[in-house]
Amino acid sequence: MELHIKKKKDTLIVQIKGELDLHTADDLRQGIDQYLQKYPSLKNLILDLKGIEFIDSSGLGVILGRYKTIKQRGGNLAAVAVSPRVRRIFELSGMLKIIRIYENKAEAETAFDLL
Amino acid sequence: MELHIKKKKDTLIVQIKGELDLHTADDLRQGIDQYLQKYPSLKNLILDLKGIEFIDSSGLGVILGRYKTIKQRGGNLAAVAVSPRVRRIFELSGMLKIIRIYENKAEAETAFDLL
Amino acid sequence: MEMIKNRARIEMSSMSENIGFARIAAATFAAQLNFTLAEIEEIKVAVSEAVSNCIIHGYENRPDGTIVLNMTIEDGKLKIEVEDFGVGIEDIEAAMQPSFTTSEERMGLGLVFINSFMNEMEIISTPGEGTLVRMVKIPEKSE
Amino acid sequence: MEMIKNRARIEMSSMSENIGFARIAAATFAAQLNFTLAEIEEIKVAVSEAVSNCIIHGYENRPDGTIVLNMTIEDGKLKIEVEDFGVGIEDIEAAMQPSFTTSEERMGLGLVFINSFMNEMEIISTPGEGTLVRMVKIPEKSE
Ligand SMILES: Nc1ncnc2c1ncn2[C@@H]1O[C@H](COP(=O)(O)OP(=O)(O)O)[C@@H](O)[C@H]1O
Ligand SMILES: Nc1ncnc2c1ncn2[C@@H]1O[C@H](COP(=O)(O)OP(=O)(O)O)[C@@H](O)[C@H]1O
Repeated sequence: MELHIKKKKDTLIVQIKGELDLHTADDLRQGIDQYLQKYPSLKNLILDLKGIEFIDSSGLGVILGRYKTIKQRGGNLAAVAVSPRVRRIFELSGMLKIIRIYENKAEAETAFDLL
Repeated sequence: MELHIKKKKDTLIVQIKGELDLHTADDLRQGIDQYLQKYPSLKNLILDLKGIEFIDSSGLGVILGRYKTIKQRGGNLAAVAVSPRVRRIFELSGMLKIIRIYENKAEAETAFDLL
Repeated sequence: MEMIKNRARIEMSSMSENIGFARIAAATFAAQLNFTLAEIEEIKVAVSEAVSNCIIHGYENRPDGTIVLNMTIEDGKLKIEVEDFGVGIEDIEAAMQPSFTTSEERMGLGLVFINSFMNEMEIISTPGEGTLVRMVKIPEKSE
Repeated sequence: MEMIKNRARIEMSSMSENIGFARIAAATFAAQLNFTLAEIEEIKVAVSEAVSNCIIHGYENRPDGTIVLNMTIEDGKLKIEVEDFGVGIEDIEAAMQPSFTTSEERMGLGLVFINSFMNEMEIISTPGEGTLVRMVKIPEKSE
């Protein structure tokens, strides 16, 4: 798995490439938590899933855990470039209800007032 | 493995896609032999290896077997789009000495007077 | 359709590196049947969940356990068994409930995913001896 | 470099469908080490040759034999063993010679390829009992 993490105003934009499973879940957790701890003002999280090749419940668990933190800060969770396959996993897990889905990064950034 | 076979004058042009191993060798053998038997005038063989993803000695064996037939007919064997990886296998097997290598199909067809 | 019977059995260490390995091995083996890409993805998720469970729950993250991935193709069906020789499950019915988990920051969704993505699923477990998850997937387009 | 030890053992039917399966399993397992793409390809050829030999020679194309692919990663090295319980090899030295083959339309190059593509290679065989090919591959770029 490859991560590109970028802070923009009060939003963290995380691009995830490759396979997100138990083996790689810790990298994602630490990658995001590092920023969340350093910047208490960060309240939104945008996941760019364009390059994601695999995700299972271990991956979802990490996302849900981060969601809990940003929700406490009054923020929102969004995902862009969600393939039908990933969407189905979100749906089955009930997470579709808490994640805002956008077609692409520009749309999400507009919605989060980043442009 | 996927095969596209085309006869042009006295030359058979065979495009091989995918993996050529013991499991798929028979398909290549039969695919080519069908033409060689039907058209005794066929004497050259051009292998287009652009789409080949894997080849081992079982694959080479089929090629060498076809070469024997066309050599008896006074023809030649050529290969186009040979990756460094495939080239190395040809080299190790000694087959580089009997195969004419061309950059692309047009070059090979020119050499075989097909254009 | 041809009625081939083929089998492969993989024994591997209980290391998280092997989850991806197990997934790809299962997907490659499954590709002998007429599965769609979407179905292959479902098999990958199911195997990923089952093998992850052996590592986290069965062996409580010890890397020296053995996980068995047993795959059979017969009569156009893919049968997959994932087995560990770890702690076992006390209450299988409870474990199968959505959101039930005995670990922190886990979602309790692994067995739910397996159940949704495979055509059949069965768990055999003895506390202190280990757990076997047996699943069957049939290509939708099978004639 | 981290000194992980990991192992996987695959038992599969002696069917030619499984040659590709074995290749991909080996490539995926090997990817835990720092191999280049070219090295991974070499491993695939070596495994393909060894498994093909079990099928054609060891089991003389019978599909009901068992082939074992045993892989270990230790001290930054990949060790692969391919074993069958078939006819065995009478004269291993002869078998290793380039162009030596006991089958028609084969090139007698399988063992030569294994020998060129892997860092170490060893054959253990007993006529009537079977054959084991043991090979080691070390990443060139290993620190
Ligand atoms: N192989 C196993 N060995 C022991 N316990 C298991 C195993 N698989 C599942 N379980 C138990 O079943 C529960 C539910 O599993 P699952 O639905 O995969 O969710 P999760 O892995 O998120 O906890 C686990 O929390 C665990 O208690
Ligand atoms: N697993 C095996 N069981 C029995 N004989 C084998 C095995 N592997 C190799 N051999 C013998 O060694 C010979 C050379 O093998 P190889 O170099 O792979 O060439 P080829 O497969 O083209 O014959 C084979 O022809 C066969 O006689």
